[in-house]
Amino acid sequence: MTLLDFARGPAMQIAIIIFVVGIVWRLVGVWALRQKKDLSEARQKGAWVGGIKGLFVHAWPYKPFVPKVGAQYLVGYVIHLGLFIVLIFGTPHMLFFADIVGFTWWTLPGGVITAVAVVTTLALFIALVKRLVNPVQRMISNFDDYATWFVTTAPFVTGLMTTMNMWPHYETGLAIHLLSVWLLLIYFPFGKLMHSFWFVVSRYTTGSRFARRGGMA
Amino acid sequence: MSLKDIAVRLDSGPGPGSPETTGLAVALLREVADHLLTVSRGGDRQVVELTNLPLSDGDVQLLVEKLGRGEVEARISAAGPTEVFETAFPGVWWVKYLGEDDRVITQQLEIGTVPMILEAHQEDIQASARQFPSMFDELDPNQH
Amino acid sequence: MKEHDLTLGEELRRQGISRRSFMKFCAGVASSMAIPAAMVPAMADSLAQARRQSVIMMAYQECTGCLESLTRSFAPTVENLIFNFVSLDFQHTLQAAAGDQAIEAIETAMEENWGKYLLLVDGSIPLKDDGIYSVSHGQSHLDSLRELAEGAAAIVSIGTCASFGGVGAAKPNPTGAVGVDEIITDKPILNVPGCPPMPEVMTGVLTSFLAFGALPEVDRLKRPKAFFADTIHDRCYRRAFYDQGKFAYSFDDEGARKGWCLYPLGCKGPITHNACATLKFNQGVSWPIQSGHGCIGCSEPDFWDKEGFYKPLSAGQWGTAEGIAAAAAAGVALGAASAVMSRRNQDKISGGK
Amino acid sequence: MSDTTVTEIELDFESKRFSVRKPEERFDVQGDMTDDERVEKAMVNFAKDFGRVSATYMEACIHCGACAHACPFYEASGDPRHTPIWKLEPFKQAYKREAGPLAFMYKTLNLKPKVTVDELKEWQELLYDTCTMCGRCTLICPMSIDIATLVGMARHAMFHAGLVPHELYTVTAKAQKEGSPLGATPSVFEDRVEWMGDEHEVDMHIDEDQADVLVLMSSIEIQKYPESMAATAKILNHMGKSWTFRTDGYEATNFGMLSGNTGWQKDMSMKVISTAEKIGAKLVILPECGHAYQALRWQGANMYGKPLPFKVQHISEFLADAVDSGDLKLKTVNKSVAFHDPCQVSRRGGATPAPRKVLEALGVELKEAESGGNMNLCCGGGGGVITIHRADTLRYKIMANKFRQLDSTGAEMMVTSCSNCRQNFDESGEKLSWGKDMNSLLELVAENLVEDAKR
Repeated sequence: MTLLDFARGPAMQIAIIIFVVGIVWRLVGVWALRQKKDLSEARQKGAWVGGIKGLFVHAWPYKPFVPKVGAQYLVGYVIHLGLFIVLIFGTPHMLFFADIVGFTWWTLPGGVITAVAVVTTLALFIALVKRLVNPVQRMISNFDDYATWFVTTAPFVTGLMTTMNMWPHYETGLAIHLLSVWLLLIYFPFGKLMHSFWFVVSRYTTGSRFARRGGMA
Repeated sequence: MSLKDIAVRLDSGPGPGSPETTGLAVALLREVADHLLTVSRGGDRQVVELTNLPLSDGDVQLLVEKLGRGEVEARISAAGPTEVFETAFPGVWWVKYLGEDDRVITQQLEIGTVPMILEAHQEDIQASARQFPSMFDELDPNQH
Repeated sequence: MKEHDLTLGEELRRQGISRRSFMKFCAGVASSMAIPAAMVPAMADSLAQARRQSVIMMAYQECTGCLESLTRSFAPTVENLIFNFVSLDFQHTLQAAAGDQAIEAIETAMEENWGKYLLLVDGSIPLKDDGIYSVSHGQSHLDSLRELAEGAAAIVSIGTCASFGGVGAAKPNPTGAVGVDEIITDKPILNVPGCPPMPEVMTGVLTSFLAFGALPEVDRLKRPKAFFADTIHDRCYRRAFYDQGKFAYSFDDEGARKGWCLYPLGCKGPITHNACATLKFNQGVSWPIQSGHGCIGCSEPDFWDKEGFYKPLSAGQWGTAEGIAAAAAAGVALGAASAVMSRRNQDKISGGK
Repeated sequence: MSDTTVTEIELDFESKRFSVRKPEERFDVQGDMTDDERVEKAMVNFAKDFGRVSATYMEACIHCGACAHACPFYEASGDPRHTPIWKLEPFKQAYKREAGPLAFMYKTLNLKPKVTVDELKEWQELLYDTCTMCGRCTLICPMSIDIATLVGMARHAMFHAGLVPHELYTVTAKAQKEGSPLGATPSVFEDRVEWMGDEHEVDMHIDEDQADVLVLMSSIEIQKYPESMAATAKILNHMGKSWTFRTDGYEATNFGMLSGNTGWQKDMSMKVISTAEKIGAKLVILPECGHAYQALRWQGANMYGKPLPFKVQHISEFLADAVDSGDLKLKTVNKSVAFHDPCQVSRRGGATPAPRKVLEALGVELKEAESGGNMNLCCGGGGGVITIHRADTLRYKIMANKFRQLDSTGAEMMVTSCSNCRQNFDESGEKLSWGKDMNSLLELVAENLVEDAKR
């Protein structure tokens, strides 16, 4: 069995299983905790509307905060959108998903994907440098933050190296790229990558809590 | 319904059979210019290999156009035919090695005084020098 | 045996073949092996000094497809120069002799050229049950190979079977078939994989063996780098479409008709090292991708067992829906268990208060 | 809980900030528990009220550090330790180790070490001195984490571990014992109500058996701004309401909540709730006090265990309703006004529009500060911070920012509706020579009643 066969076969299956088990475990583990009902009289009805609104209002900082954290948000968006574009609109990636969803979709030219990946990788490095240099971020960072950075950046770097044929052998490169993605999937449920789920839960929770009160969050 | 009823259209992209150029031709021309400079200063014969490159028809067309044709044209019959012509630039030769079945084995641009395939080689000259006198044996001695 | 004493140059002269013809042949080989054209004169000189080489070609667990392919370069072209020059002392399909006579021919060739002959092997060698699944003239091919290898100067494995086991070694590999280099470890071995291999590779390898007295430089799978350094994808004329994101998604769609990239249809070009894209088959007529079918990766080990020829390279094994459902169920169980533990802790705490 | 190591500190009547005097020697650790017991107590009391919501918040943080830039304390100090989420670090660690879904993993592999008593002691300053639970950090958080609520929960842990700052503990214990954190005992209250009645010639209703409206006061008002009582009485009388003060339930502040003792918080809330029930009140009016609104309006029912049988309104809400219904007619005040929103009433209470409605009725030109309203900068004195002398230096720095923000509006008059904010403005204003006064919205209304509008 070559490394590529391992990466495409058992490694992938193990990664997917850990990914699914971990995510469900963590979500259910929190969801199944007790929650006392808020007995105070609501100021207004339709807290859920506020919850839904909450999902979107925190997508960009409120005006007074833009000068302070706007750039940080921007870098965040580059990373997230880059990740999304490369993942969904890179042809090999689309074909990877097509295999399970059963249909194909429009993709972007390889050159565009490569450019997006390069920009995203740069943004990831900017984020890392900021984390290391900014006293606040450096203080509140722990192993998880750096591990998350690593498992997110690795697929970009290995993927770029594979498309640019920088490995001695393409198939080894492809295998390493796949393995780096499986590492991401395996780490996903146990670190802050889970924010891709928590952001919905947390924003909705705050949005709806403060919608019934009035005020702002 | 037979297979013939299925309409198949084959368009070709860049690559063999495509009228588009890939930029490779221009790069090759630059290489030739370099070699020409080397040879003009008394350097050795230089060869640019064309066969292994994914040249499109458009590329080949461009090369043919830009290089043009010069004074010499030759056809060599040795292990199948070989076609040679000098381009509009003296010292730049287009050499096409063909198999006995006329397929192209390899195509090269040679930069030098005479293409390798055209000149008579020392071994062959020696052999002919050895064999030449035997011609006299067959001739009538009276005529001497 | 006078013939054996002539150098190739002398032999050529005897046959009235001009140096010019020979130079042309060398230029052709150099081109196919990516040897710099500037080296052609030196290569020709050294080749002219070479003496007739004894070659023994053995067919083991094989289908004769490789031989079929090789004989395509035996056609009356410049390549036959080299094949005419080698002394093919044994090849049981091509020779007239059979049975005891054939065995005698091998033995004679071995004795006369001990330590000097080139051994060409075609087909895999079964190891299971002492190799009884492939036997000729009462001798297992395993024993035959060991015996012949001992006196060989070098071994060339022709085709994917001899190189990596090939179809014989495909799952479940009932005969325990392997390639030559898993049995013979103390001789220079060169693999010319492919199903079938490209005849030009054989020409190139023989020429280079004769000219330089050694096998050409090889990669980690013992394949001559001159032909196997690049992938099909690197040299593919459809590569531009891959870069542009233009693909064929089925064999009868717009993309397929326009000759776009076959990656989504399972083309293994990116992971397959071979020279098909530049040399093509059948005297340069065509090759699989030019005919509209993706590369199946036939010159790579275990290519039969790579999840099907039509599955895109980027596809993986998702596992079954049941497996994923079971994983989700396990997640629910773990999550619920941890929540129950937390709740119990809370009860204990507030009970204590 | 024993408090043998805590000594009572005298009240400080001279300062504009109404608190206890600066302790000569600090006793920031209460009780005589061992270190292990303290950690144990802290964890137990932190975990006790833990639910899905708090767990979600604990899980959601991505360590982006944005919250620092919304925090008045960090903005004033630039100290990374004042990053809001960092103030929860030991509790986040404890959550991951003890209560989260992956707790088992963290514990067996010891990935998150056990919290130590030294860490808790270190965090006392971060949880009490440098957080008013103003909730501005939630606004900037990309995950919308309600850090203020979590700080409240962390204070539960700290109180039970006996790790409350000396002054805050003193006033809290005083409140539990005497009914008021600042010496406004029932008899003091009664005296001062009568005094204000005489002084301002208003009818005071005290200890009526039945009334529709129960009016609460905070100790700060009783002791420092007694005119509030007169103003409230004047307005309610003017509107012809059936109302009363009650000596058995008048204190609006809830230091049980601020210090983190849920038991005491409940005691303090229940005193008011049962009084209101007893007199059949339909409405309880809260004075100009921010955290009182949080305690009764939003947490009262949860302390009570069922929905409250009466309505709870902040005085600004009551005034806004009265203005809206036409029960209250106001004279025009020809001034430009900047309004300082008390965090617990506006951003975290939801009553933001109420004072604006009242100011509109007063006909003033409202000059909104940059980042005002729901996004207002906290004055830095809430959440009990103003009582803690250790926090003074930083509080003045925050107030300097605050003054700049309000001054830049160019308004002639400063108004707020929280007496705790007000005393912070008064005291810091004196210290920093602000040269302006912070006015009470309630008093402004009372001064500008159109007397005969109703008759």
